[in-house]
Amino acid sequence: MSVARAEKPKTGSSPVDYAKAPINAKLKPEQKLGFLADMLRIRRFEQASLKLYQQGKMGGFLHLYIGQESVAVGTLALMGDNDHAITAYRDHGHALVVGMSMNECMAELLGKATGCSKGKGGSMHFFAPDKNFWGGHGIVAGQTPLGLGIAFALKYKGLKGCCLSYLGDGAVNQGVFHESLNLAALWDIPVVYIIENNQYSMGTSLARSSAIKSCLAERAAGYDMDWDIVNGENLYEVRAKTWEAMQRAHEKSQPTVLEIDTYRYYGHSVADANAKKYRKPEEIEFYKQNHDPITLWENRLKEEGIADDAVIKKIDDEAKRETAAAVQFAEDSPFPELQDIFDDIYQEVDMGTEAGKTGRHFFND
Amino acid sequence: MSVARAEKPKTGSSPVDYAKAPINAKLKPEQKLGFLADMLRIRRFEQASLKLYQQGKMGGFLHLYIGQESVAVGTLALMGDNDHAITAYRDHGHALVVGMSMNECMAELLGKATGCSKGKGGSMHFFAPDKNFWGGHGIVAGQTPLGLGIAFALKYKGLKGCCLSYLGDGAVNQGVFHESLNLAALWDIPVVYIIENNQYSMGTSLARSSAIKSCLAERAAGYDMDWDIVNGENLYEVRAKTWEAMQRAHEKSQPTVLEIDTYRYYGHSVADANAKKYRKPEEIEFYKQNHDPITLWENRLKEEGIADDAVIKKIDDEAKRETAAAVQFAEDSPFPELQDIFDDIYQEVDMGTEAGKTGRHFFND
Amino acid sequence: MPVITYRQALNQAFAEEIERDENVFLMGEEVAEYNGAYKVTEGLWKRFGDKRVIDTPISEAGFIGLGVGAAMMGLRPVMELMFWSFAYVAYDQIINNAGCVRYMSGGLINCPLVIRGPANGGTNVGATHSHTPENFLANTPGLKVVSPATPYDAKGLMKSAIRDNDPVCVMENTLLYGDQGEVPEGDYIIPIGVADVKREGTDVSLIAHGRAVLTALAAAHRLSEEFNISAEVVDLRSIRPLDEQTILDSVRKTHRAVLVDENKPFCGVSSQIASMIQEHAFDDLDAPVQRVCSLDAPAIYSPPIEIQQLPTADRVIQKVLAVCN
Amino acid sequence: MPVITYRQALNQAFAEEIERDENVFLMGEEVAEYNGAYKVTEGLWKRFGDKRVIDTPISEAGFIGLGVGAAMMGLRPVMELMFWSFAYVAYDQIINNAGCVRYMSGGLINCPLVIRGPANGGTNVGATHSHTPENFLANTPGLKVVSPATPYDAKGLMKSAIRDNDPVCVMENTLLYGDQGEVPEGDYIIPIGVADVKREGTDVSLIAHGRAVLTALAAAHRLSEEFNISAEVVDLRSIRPLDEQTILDSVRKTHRAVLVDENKPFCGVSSQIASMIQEHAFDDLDAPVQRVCSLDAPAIYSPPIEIQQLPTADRVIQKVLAVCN
Ligand SMILES: Cc1ncc(C[n+]2csc(CCOP(=O)(O)OP(=O)(O)O)c2C)c(N)n1
Ligand SMILES: Cc1ncc(C[n+]2csc(CCOP(=O)(O)OP(=O)(O)O)c2C)c(N)n1
Ligand SMILES: [Mg+2]
Ligand SMILES: [Mg+2]
Repeated sequence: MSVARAEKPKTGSSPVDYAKAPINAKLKPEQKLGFLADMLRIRRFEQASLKLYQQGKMGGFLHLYIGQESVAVGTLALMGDNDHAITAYRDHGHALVVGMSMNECMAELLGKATGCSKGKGGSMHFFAPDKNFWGGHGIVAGQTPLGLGIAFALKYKGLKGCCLSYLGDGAVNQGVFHESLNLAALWDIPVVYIIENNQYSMGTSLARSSAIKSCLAERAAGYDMDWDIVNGENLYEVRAKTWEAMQRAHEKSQPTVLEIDTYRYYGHSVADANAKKYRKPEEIEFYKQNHDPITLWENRLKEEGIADDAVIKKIDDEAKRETAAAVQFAEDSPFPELQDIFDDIYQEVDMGTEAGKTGRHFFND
Repeated sequence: MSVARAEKPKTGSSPVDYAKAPINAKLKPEQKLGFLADMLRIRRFEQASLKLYQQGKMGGFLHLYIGQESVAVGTLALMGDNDHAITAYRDHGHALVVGMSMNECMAELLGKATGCSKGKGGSMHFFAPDKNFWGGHGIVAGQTPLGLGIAFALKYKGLKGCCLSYLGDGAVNQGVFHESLNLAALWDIPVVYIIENNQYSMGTSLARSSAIKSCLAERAAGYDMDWDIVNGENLYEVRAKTWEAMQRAHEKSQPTVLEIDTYRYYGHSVADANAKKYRKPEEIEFYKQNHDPITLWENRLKEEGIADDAVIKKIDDEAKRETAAAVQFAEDSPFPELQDIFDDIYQEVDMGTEAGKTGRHFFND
Repeated sequence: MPVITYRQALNQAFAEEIERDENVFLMGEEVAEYNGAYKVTEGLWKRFGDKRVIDTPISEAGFIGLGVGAAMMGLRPVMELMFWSFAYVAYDQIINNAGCVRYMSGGLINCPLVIRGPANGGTNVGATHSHTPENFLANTPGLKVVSPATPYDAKGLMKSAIRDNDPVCVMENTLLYGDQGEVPEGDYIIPIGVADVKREGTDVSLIAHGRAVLTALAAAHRLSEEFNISAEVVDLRSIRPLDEQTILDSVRKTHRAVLVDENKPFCGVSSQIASMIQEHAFDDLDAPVQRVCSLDAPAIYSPPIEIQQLPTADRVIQKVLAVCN
Repeated sequence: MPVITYRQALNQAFAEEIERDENVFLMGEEVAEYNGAYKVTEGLWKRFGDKRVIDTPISEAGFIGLGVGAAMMGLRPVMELMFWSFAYVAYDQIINNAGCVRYMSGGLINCPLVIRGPANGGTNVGATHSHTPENFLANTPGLKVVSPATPYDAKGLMKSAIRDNDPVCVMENTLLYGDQGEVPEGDYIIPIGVADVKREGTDVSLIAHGRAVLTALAAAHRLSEEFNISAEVVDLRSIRPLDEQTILDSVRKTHRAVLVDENKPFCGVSSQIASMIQEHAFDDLDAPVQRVCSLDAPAIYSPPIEIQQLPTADRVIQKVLAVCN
């Protein structure tokens, strides 16, 4: 089913040339090259992290985003000062696009004290509140009401912004997402839910996990909420439709559900031994050959005469250099100390306030 | 808004004469009189229970069904041997229609050992598995996946039946209901969800609790599931549309969501001090005058020449007599003993099996 | 000092904190237009309007999660669960999001959230509506849990909870809402993590939280009247952080402890207290620490029986007599 | 006896029970076509087909609730939670429906349901994925909870759980799935509610459940080698019902107890055991009951640190030395 869909993406055949959409038309060449750079940074970062994982330098899960880069880049690059973002555990791409450094991210993967979460969160839990990025969450769909709350806070404070809240195609079947949709529509909360539909939840294809009419996003219709479906391999389309939703949030304080079709090349996590059992290797190859978002964007840049192979290579080399430096930084960084385990639990304790000193907070002897 | 809706019920204006639907056409006069009898039994039972509550003979909550009688009678009377039912805490009507005795129900309300749940469940927790009735559940929407499981079991066992699973208009916003809808549609489970839309969840009107397109049931469309909306004051329409859904379950093992418009005359529970604050007294009066399911059915029976005032009075007198006897029975019955508290927790313990005797099960000293 | 109800004391705390801090808002089912299922928020919606007092659909996971997200952004949501029993449909949001987000972000985030509502048996609302999850909540490093027994403590602890920069669970009690007590007008707080000796005594320490404190006080009164036994009553007030010092000081003075706890026994709060006392005051104990909990069954409906399911003064007295002979 | 893994032992239990009783089926995320996230159900879908081994969407509340409803109808669902941590999105279904429906129906209904999956830290999956809720589950009268530490116990307890007429929560452990041990082929059961003395000793009782039993055994070994201390290791195996007799017999023999428990300390299982021991064996104790729990913080990711967050043999030994001097 997924290959079938892939052969003619729902909206790929659309006559609209999204490049002409205002949000794209005004793009400067450097910006377009920047998108390429970010997609390449994600891919190189993750390829390096995969090596480290295979070398046994990481624990727990490693969920690779490779194949989906155009979604994070196409959507998050649209964020303004009052726009925020939150996602699930497949969060490396989002983290890098919002501006987190490869160093802090790679160090986090190795569980180092220099990591973005001081080695306490790991791959699934990257955060950068200073960059309006709220994680990085491990419980499927658990982040969806948080995104609602972030957007609620923007409205409460009278700020014109929104929260881009990402979830997977499997996550739509968690009840809390539906509760969030009803609340968002009922109260006109400026949240934009972005379903990154990579067609599988672990080893389960969309068809085996979800009863749908035309698509997952259409469930929003039951809440009288706007929704749209997006061809994720087309960076211009991703930007145009996401911006439309963000405008709706900014101007009318209304929510949207977007479903962006995409595909992951690797297993659900690196531990996924079945990555090529629940889907045919040919399917994966097919996507790499015909739907790779980076290749497609490179070709587009060439067509537009913005980049040639040399320029692209230069950008890629820079991504590789940055990655190598991050690996070095992470490897050289120290692990947390055992006593660090008790920091970052209660802010009042961390700050040494009166409240933090009153009564026993931890029950070790 | 609710009055507005009430003035022209969504489907009341429908030209269809549901009396001609096969499931109704074949009804014998005694059966039609039986429906009246059941509606009157519910009303008299609950009026008596209200008195007892006001006399302080009851604890906890008492959620009256008065005004909604046509829903329980119109739907549950269709149950065959392999059809089952489960509902929420507003369960007296359902209990009486499936054949539970007024005695065991009234005794339960008074917390007596002779109650259907031995005084352990109270008003919200009437059960009669021998009559395919699975309760009586206090957590909003918590029963919705149980109804799914009951229907799943029917399919698993190869029985041609369904589970009528009731919930309120406020309950649709609990996530577990949506998880249940997806599972029901994905796996073709013969469950019929019946939303008893009495337009309020406690003091919250539908408009303040739910973002909808045309109605709540329409949310089923997002799961590619059949749905319909029903005018609950018309017993024939309730029966016709419910039977259609049951047929779909029986013949195609497919689920349905029905939304039945109805109205409750009393507060959310008897403890609801605001029953006439969040809605105008005129609204309640309007319903009693123009939409009372019992009056409307009585008129219909008269039109059809099946009953006159004398017949109706006889039926009502019988309901009152049965109610009075039940009150007497309940009052005369003993309370449970304190040690009964520890029965009915583990079946293995109750049965005195080996498993029930092994290890400490209860941690009182 | 004015005498008001526990309910009014909470209401004052909300009103004062809403006025004090524009980031404070109340949210929950029926808290606004309906004035609260138990009238705890009475008049606040009229007074402060739609922005500060907000009715929700029946979507606990959704709106508690919303509160966590809003708190991460610096707001101070005060979320009502009509019953704490309903926390179980929002449990993931409470434990994993409110409780863990600070840790998983390495301290980049804090969550100044209050989740509050009644957690008690004894009102014949049945097993599903009578849960007392303070033991579970307090098991979670990252959450704080308080349980006021009096109007005075209710107002002071609620104000501390709202000003606290970490998530605080406030366990109220529908059986206490109508209780009267002296409560100062205006601002005062009771620090979280400080127990209160509600009655001084020398022969035995009765240690309790929430409504069980009143049961302990009733037992203490009868113990002195009828048995000439001087019982000290320690009100934990806060479960996490816990004032172990006050507990241990009391036990080292009386050498005997009877814990009164409306939790179910297995891993109830009193199991932690008993375990702690025997560990740190072993040589001071003249008798084993005793526990009086709710009888170990789901909450029964039958009114005359359920009242005996909760700890009673009689059961407390029996235990005390057993350890004081 | 054949030596197989804990994972294979469970797999055998499922296969044998599926064959024995047509009402038994397995359901959960990735249990069928994927063979289980941790391969515990490997080969069962191929062997028994779609009816008996069923993949679900990510809807724990929905499918656990479905299991409860199906169990009420007489089926024997064996529901997998990929991690017990995910129970928190289905908590209401587990506590209120599986746990209370029999009581609220006055015994008209019983619920022969098994809910199973791993509940452990130590695998660097972070705070939200490392919960060990056996203490909470066992707090609920109506639920049973078992926690096998060895392949032999895993198969025997799982078969008992599936045949039990009440809901049973089986707490497995991803760190144990690969452990090898002797397991008889074919049918045998281990009754729920019977502890097992995994090592005899005279000087101190180490009482544990799940993986902590192995930690206790490692500590016991070193205690005898390095310190000439004879430690007895009691494996609870079942948390509720609880074999208090075996615990007390051991403590009355050794006069000292150190409890090893991967729960977080506050109201962890060991708090209940400690409280129970001091209550019933007060005069037999030569030292306070000691507890070794997970360090009281959310599970940290950093691999070299998290391994120290769980109870270690070193920490057990320190406690033992402290009470055995
Ligand atoms: C509540 C819950 N259930 C199950 C899991 C285990 N799990 C983690 S990711 C995943 C699949 C999610 O798939 P999808 O939502 O499509 O996101 P993707 O991995 O494709 O990005 C599952 C089952 C979890 N983390 N949380
Ligand atoms: C999870 C949960 N949240 C809140 C409640 C409290 N409560 C009981 S009934 C009710 C209103 C439900 O309204 P609706 O679903 O329309 O059913 P109705 O009472 O109208 O029959 C509420 C909020 C509950 N029992 N369970
Ligand atoms: Mg996916
Ligand atoms: Mg309603």
